[in-house]
Amino acid sequence: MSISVGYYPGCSGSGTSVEYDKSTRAVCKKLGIELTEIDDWSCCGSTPAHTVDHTLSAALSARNLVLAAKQGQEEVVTPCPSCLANLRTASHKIEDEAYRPKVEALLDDSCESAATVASTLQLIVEKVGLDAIKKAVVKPLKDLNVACYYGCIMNRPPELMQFDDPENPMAMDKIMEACGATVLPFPLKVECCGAAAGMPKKEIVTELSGRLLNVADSLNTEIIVTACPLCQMNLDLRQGQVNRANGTGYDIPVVYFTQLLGLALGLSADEVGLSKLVVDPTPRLRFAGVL
Amino acid sequence: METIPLNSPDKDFIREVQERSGQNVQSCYQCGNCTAGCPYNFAYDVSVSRIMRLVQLGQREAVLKSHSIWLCATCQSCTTRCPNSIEVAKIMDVLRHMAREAGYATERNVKAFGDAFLESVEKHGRVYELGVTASYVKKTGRFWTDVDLAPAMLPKNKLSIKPHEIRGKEHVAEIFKRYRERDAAKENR
Amino acid sequence: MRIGVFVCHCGSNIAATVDCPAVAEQAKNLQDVVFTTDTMYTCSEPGQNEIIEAIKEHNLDGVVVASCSPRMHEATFRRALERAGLNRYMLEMANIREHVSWIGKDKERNTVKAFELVSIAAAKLRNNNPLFANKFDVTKRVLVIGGGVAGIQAALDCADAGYQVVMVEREQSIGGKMAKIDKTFPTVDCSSCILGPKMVDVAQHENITLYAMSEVEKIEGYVGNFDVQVRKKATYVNWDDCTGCGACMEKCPSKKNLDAFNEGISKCTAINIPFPQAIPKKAAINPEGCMMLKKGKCGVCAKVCPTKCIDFEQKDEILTEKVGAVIAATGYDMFDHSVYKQYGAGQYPDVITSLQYERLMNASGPTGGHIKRPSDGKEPKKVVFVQCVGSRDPAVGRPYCSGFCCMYTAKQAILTKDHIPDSDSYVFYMDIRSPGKGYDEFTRRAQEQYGVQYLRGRVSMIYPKGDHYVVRGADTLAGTQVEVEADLVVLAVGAESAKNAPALAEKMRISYDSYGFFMEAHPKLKPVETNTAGVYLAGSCVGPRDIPTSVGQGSAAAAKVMTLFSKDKLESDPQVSSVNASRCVGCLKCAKTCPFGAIKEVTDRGGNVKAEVIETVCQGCGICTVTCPQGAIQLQHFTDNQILAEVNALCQAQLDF
Amino acid sequence: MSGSTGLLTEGQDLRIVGFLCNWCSYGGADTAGVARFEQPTDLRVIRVPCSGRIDPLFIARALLSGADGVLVSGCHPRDCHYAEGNFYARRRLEMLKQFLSVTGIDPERFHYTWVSASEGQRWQDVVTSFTERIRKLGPAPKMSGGTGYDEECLKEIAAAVSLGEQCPCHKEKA
Repeated sequence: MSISVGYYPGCSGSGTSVEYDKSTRAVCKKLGIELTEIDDWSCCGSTPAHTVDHTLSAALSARNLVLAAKQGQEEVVTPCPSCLANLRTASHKIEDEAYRPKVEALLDDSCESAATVASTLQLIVEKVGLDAIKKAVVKPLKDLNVACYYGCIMNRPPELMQFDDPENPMAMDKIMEACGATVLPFPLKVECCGAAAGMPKKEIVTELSGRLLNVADSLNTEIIVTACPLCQMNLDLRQGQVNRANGTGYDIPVVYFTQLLGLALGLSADEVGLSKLVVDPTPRLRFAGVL
Repeated sequence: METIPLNSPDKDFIREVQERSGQNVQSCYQCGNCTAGCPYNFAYDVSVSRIMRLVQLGQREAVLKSHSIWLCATCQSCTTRCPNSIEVAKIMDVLRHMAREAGYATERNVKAFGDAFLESVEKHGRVYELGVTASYVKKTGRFWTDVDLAPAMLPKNKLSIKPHEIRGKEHVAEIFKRYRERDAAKENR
Repeated sequence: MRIGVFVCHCGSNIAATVDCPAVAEQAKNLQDVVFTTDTMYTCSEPGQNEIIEAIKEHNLDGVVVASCSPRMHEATFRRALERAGLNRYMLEMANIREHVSWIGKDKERNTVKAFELVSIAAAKLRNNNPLFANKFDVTKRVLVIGGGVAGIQAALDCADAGYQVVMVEREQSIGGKMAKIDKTFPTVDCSSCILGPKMVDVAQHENITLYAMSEVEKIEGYVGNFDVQVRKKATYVNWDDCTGCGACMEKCPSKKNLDAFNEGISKCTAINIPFPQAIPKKAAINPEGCMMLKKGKCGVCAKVCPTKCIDFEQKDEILTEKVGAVIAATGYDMFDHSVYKQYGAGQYPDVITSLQYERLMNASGPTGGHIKRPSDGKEPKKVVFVQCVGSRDPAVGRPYCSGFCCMYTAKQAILTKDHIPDSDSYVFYMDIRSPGKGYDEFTRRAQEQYGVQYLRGRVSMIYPKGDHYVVRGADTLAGTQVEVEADLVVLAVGAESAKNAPALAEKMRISYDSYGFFMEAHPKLKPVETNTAGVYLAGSCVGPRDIPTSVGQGSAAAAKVMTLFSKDKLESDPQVSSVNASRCVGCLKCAKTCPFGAIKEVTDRGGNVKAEVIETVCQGCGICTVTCPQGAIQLQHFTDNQILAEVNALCQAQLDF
Repeated sequence: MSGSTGLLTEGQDLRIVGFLCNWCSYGGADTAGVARFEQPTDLRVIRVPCSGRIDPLFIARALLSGADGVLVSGCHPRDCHYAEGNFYARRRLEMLKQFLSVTGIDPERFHYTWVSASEGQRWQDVVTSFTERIRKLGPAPKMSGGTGYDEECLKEIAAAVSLGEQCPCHKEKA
């Protein structure tokens, strides 16, 4: 099987979530997916852009979809749900003939042909498929209790995202099961972690991420699996802040699903960038025999 | 508490919110589901269902001066669970736009972070995370905000010291320029 | 011909947006129109008298009334014509209210449209002929579909009036939802104590034939003469001999079947009697759980049965019944809350439905009336009730209010306190809807005397944490979010139309709405009648109804049937097809297309094959008229000439402009 | 018919003829009226007992003698008051739609649909969108001469309609 799509890594992929980018590329290669990075891609505008103006946000995102189409890509995937939400919203807006001229005016370019967008998670679940993953697993994640945390915008709003269930998404759960892990019924799969409030309003993140860690801990979660750079950062990098703010002592590793999937597929700890994580997952992974 | 004069609702305000969001605010029957599911409610001064009510009543000032509209992170819980399928998060977004235009920014830090972020995009084409932090600190003077993260962060070598400059950064900058010109033109009209 | 035109103002309903005097004035120019006027309320007594007087004074032989929909008042004005000595079919109506004044605001356009509708009506009227009804016999037996409280009431009333009743019940026992309920609001009296005797009456009444575990397969015929096929489903028990002793249930080794009567919160044996007061009290085998039927091994029940009534070879049986009227009382089903993933999608053991909770509270239920959590059998101390689950929620396709949930929730909260005095109850509601007699006082009592905490707001999410559930909702009166840790959550699930209700409606040839509820003939004035003569409705098959309303409607439907049966002969509608034998070539295409078998083949004196309409069987659809290549068979009152006259009046009018 | 009503000064309505079955669609139109669902005024309704009573010739006659559009509506398939009248209607009307262009009439001027007695909202949508469509097409071109319709074409339509069970639509009934 050979799948070839355009790739939009997103800004955090070369910064705070460099391990997500790295493991995503490695896993895709292993699964026979050819990712072609959009040449000269730019920022989607993220949350700040759409809180300022919807057309500005659409134009910043649309630039990349138009660029991808010019480079011969019909479909683009991105690992980051925030980029995904912005790119999909833009895609929606430029399909609307009444709205498109507004975007084109800012872009100073035609949006007639633009690539479509999906998440790498969707690509892996739908195009590669769980059976193929099961077959490709060489190091099953036996004896590992994981909780999958999707974050608030991977599947919402459902009309826009058109993927998985908005209240009880199962894509990562199924991938982790296919890798042999024990997936815990984590009830706060789509509750918000505090998103980008970390810098301007830290107390929001310590409260919301605190709730997530609290419930994960009550289920005896060994590793939290995520698909979002911002969620991962809030739960991992800010876990210390959460503990200090709430007087807790959580020590739960928070990894990207691509990292665990990569390990199960036989990639090395280095190839999936394990060392970039703040809460070190290696003791648990060693104990479970994955490393 | 203030008495809301019902004889003089700001109908233009109601209409503007509806037009810009594409949502019919009158279909809200105040069940409170948005408030019930809002993760940010604890930090709000006005709960989201009350924001919806105040919009229905045409209370422009009370809405645009609320802190809540700045604290909403567009997590879409409200939109996803609204029994009347109102895109509440989109309305919150629109209210933020209107507050910005009207010169209200009750959450200075949130606005400063957004501004710093977009300035970085405008300048480099992509976000330069260290640059955003520096610019945000400069705008707010909150140097100590995340200093406790440094010991965990720095050894991981994640933040690049230099921005990623893209070839098309001029194009990105022009998008911003045309956006500002468009808005200026609208105001002059 | 001499035609009179009466333009109704309907108060301001029509006159506000139609210039009625102008319409009347213009109508004077129409061919054969000799008298026109506009009146305030044509349907009122003076209005009708005006028509009668005008007929006499101006020697009219046809009348056009421009007013509301003919579906509303055609019968009224036809009677007026008859009082004036005219044939009732010499009336035509122009619907200038529902089709004009109520749907457009432009008075000028409305006035033109109203006038044109009048001219269409006049053009048709000029082609009308007097028609006369025939008489036919009535079978004075009634079919009652559904044995819930509405059906039971209807059946008993008809039976007591001396008519034969055939009752068909889908489940193993009659009793419906009411049989599952513990207590009723607002009197808190025992449901089975008040329903039980009525169920026994059904079983014992000499005029009632009860088919339980049966469904209506097919209904043919027409008012007074319906042919009904009933499918009696295989129970694998010969009910003539079964005494309901229950010996089979004691010995059946297959004990892990979902107990449908207990709403799935307990298990039962494969051969089962659903509850002690069941009517009929007969055992039936669930083929999905029976080892003998599945694998051919076991047969314990057959060995222990003292009357030897087990029959593993039993098959479904089709019975036929002749009846003159049908009462549909098929009730409702509970909304399936598994679409609410944020409430656990039915996967959390202690998040249960209100009907499951009834079974938990019921002394004849699986816990003997002790409220225990399904997960661990512990007594819950904090119970949260969530209202409007599947009601008033357009996002799940249920925008309507189910009507009775507010009341049963208040009742359940009160009973919870009675059962567990040291418990706390919380009710999340949107609005308290309690407009019945003593109803609002009851909900106040729940709050004031029983200390039930009412919270105005929806619940966004329920999730398990440790051994309890976090319920996160809103209290919009406090203006903020609230959270309760609950031991048990009861979802007040709404009502939806009974499974397969649309299919049954199609068999009865009645209409149903987009939710599958049956349509009444008029929502205000004909609440238990349908548009199909001889078919009546009772209870929640029309929409959510509480017990007193269902019982009232059961009696109302029975009264309608008794009115129908009070006549020995019924008048047939003369708007039926009629064959012009001289044009008929005997191809009999009409007979092939007729859905009712109303056309028979005859041979005339010359030995030629001709079609002939059986007038009492013809329902007046007119399919044959379109099919006939010769135009020989014409539906009376809707002939080709009449309809074409309308088309011409409308289209050629424009050529004249 | 006598001449002008003299009531309308300008912006005359288009001529749209509706054939509605008594039990479902006429009821649906009534429901829309009771609910005050505002609609364009161009439509005039002719009530028939069943959509199965509608002879395609009625529609052809209307279109050939000056109607700008014809709208037919009956009960939803399987929900016919007369059990199967609308199945016959569907076959005949679909056939008519295919053959209208032969007569030189734009088939867009004819539309058939299903509206139940409870669907007032749907009726409003149907009337509004069909009227919009006809307004876009504009008034029908005037037929010249005689009765205004072409006897030959009508015969062709009649022949097609009488295909009966050979017609592919007929199978749907089963």
